[in-house]
Amino acid sequence: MEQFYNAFETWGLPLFVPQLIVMVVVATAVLIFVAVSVMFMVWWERKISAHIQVRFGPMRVGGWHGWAQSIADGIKLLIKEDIVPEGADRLVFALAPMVVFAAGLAAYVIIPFGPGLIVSDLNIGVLFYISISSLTVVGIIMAGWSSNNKYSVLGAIRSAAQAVSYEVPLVVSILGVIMTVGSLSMTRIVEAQQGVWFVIPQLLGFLIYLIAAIAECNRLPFDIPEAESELVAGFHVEYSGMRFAIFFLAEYANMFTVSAIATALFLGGWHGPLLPGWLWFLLKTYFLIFVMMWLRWTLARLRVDQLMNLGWKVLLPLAFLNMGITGLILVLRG
Amino acid sequence: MTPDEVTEAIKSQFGDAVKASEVKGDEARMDIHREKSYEILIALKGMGFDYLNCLSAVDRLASGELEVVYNLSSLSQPTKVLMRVRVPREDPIIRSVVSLWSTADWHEREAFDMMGIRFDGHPDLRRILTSEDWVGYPLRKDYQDERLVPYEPV
Amino acid sequence: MNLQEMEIAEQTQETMEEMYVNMGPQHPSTHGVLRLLLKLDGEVVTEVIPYIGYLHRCHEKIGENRTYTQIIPYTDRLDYLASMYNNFGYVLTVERLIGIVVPERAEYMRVILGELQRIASHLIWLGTLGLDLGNFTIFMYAFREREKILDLFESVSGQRLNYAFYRIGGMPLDFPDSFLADCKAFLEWFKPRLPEYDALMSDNIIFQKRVQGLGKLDAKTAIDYAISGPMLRASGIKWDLRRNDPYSIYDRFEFDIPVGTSGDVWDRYMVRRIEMDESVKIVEQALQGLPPGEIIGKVPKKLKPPVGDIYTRVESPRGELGFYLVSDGSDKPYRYKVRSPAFVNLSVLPVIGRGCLVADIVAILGSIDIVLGEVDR
Amino acid sequence: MTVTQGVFYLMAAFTVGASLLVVLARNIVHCAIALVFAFFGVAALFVLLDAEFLAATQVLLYVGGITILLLFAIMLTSRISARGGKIMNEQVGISAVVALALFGLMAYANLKGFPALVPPMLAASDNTASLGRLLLTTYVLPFEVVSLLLLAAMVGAIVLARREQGKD
Repeated sequence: MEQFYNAFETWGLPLFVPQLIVMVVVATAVLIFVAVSVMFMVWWERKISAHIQVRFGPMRVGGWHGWAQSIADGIKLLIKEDIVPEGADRLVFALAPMVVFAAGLAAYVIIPFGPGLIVSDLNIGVLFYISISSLTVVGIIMAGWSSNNKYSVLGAIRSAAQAVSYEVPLVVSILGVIMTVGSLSMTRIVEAQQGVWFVIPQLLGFLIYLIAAIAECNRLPFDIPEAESELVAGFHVEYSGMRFAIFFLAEYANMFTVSAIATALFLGGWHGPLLPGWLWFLLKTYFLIFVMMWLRWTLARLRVDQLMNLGWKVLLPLAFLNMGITGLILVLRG
Repeated sequence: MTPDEVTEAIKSQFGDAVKASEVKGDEARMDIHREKSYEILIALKGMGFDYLNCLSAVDRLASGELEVVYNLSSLSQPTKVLMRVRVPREDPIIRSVVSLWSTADWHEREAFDMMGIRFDGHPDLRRILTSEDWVGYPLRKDYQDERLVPYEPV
Repeated sequence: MNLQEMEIAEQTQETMEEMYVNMGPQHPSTHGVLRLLLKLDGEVVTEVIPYIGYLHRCHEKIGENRTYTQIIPYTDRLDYLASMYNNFGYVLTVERLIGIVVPERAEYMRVILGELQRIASHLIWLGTLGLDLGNFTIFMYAFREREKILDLFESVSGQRLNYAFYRIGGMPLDFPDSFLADCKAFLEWFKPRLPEYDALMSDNIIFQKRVQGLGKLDAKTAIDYAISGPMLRASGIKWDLRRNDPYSIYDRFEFDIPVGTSGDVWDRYMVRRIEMDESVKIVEQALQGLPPGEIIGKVPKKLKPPVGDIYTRVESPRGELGFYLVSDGSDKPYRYKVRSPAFVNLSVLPVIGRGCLVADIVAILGSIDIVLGEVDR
Repeated sequence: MTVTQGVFYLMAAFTVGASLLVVLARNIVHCAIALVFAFFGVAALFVLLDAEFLAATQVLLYVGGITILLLFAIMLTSRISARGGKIMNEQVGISAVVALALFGLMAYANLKGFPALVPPMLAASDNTASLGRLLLTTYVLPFEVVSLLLLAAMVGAIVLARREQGKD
């Protein structure tokens, strides 16, 4: 890396040129990873749901078990007509998917795929993820409001309420880990799990995190902002084509993010025998994603009030309990 | 109560309001004058006929009348009642029975929609199956619509 | 309230506390083209106004212009998820009007097909209730089983949805040779599937919490609204026309009538769920007792019932399916009226749907189990 | 000009632009959305000052909490959000004077207090920890007072909401 920078200096170019090049390359790499990973996840979700439901799912496109189905769907979405509903707020309507996707993408900055394989090891790592994930809701509200549709407004309101309610237990549930490590840096947290994964001492925190994270991703059983049987499709009911594809991409990108964060915080990140670190990390992450898909195709949807009750009356007290016990143990140990 | 007892009770109470009566199996069948129909239905409900199975309207074009048919039964006895009331076509008004059986609400709306019988005292007498701006009463025998083409065998 | 009035109401309202939402006629969970006008206070539904008739096909008017036999295929289109039972109710009405005796074998065939149809219909209801509550998997499971029943029907009648298979006086065709074995194999295969539904639905705490205590309908209101079928039984009234006003040969079979206690969505779910078990029992007994012999009775060449009228009711999967026929002595009915259970059951929705949340309206509607073909006729 | 300076001017312009939009946009929802971007710009400025913790907190609380609640409230009153309101009224002169006076005061204080550019006081690597330590030692009293204030506000909100419910 140093040599790379030096090379530019010898050519007489200012420093920000190589810096910019590095940034663009890294961002492109992340973007490609996200796109490929999402395509894989969509195909996987379709196959998993199909096999849960005693059917096959996509079998034709691409030959082997319809592996190219997602690519075909993506191309189809790209070339569809761009429809903006009448009476919609055009600017906000166009901006909303970008906000949602940007928020989803930004979180990839702090995912530690392996030792040193991290875009930027911020020293506020976890906090960065938490704060950036709250941006998604702004995008959802923008989408819901600008569509000029009552179902989407209802979906946006539900989404706002849900996000505010579940952000709190989510943050408190990972405090136990942060207190144990004494750092917010993702790399430091993973390194601290050399011996015992935090899922063992922090089992309660892990479960709370998982539930709250599924709610953050708006997935069943917490998908009430887009509940198709009540609100048709909630906040993105008026979106189609490319804009819808971006929402879709963001949803799956978020799924990957929360699973990756859970892997790093609780499941020992890249630690594991035999296989290389990055592979272990991806294996654990995709296992968590599989769990989320499994839940989605097995459970029914919660109701709004039940969702709120679960968040505030069950998860939050438990998360505080977890934090208190962790603190007590840390103090007693000295 | 057997069907005969029901018929007897109604006859003794309302006398000549019952135009004709007949017993068929466990069903008491009565033809009733319009004026007394509501009182008779109250009396029948008092006898335990708490379940209004069906309310139908029939167009008796030949005699220039419309007929409202009540099918009553009870969840505690096998006896059933079939009661017919006729109203003249030019003045098709009859007392609504929504206050006795709530289920009559939609049945009466349907009868109004299809046959044009006006139910006096119905809380919300609107068309139910056809659209609000429909003209005419489709199930009447003399209903004409330019969209109705007579069927001609080939 | 029409659209213009809605616009006016909307402009005068100050806050979102009074929002009107049109649910349907194009909506994923109104089970067809039902339109519900919801008055919302935030998420709470303060008023439900159903608008029906989008699927009105002049069923009764057509009936008046067809001969008695010609009406049979039209009855298929009433409750298209339980066509066999519509046929059953209609031919029974005409037979009683004329006084035709149906051979024993035909009666057994009718009961077997009717009860299989009840299972198929309840399976669709189970699947769509799951969909309404966000559980997609149960839908696929239910359809898998229903396909097998449709295969059986296809082997008998050649059709998979609109069978038009019952005839006035009996049945047109005997069972094919393989039917008895196939049907027994299906029942053996189906019985272990019912616990699978329990695992997905009944035993799932989210499902329980969603539906328990929801959309309560007490017995008094149920009778007042003439609710029938599983909905009435869920309200705690042990009333089943197969037992209380027996038609055909239902008095020969042993089966239980499940009843609920509070009349909420959970009770309606459990009643229908157990009814599937009971239908299996009836089919098994009927297969056991299926006698040989004729399948169609003595029917006059030209069907001209005597002048008169008759109201006949049967216990269709959705409740009391009644036919009111008025004959003027000709070969066509003078008046042909269908008392459809879904139509009557739906009329109670404004009462039980008031005060619940938007998500609950969907669940309550699902628990009523409407078929718009029958509601709108 | 270094990259940092370039980014600074970019983000400063972004923040000021978004803030102007907050004041000048006719549609109140647009105002609220512009506010999100203004807060975001401020967070970016915090990052440039090596105060990542503050930046993250800024986004978490102001963007993730406060503006979402604002948007929530606006959407619940659909009548307001449906049409653009008037943005100027007869008090525009007075408020301009007040705003200018405030701006002058703050500019004066800033120029007086920081005559030259100073390096960050804390080492960048552990400013989160130091912040926490300071909050629980030196500034524990103001910290607790603020939390008490928030608690009071919360209780007040609950009381208001309760009364509303009792009316029905």
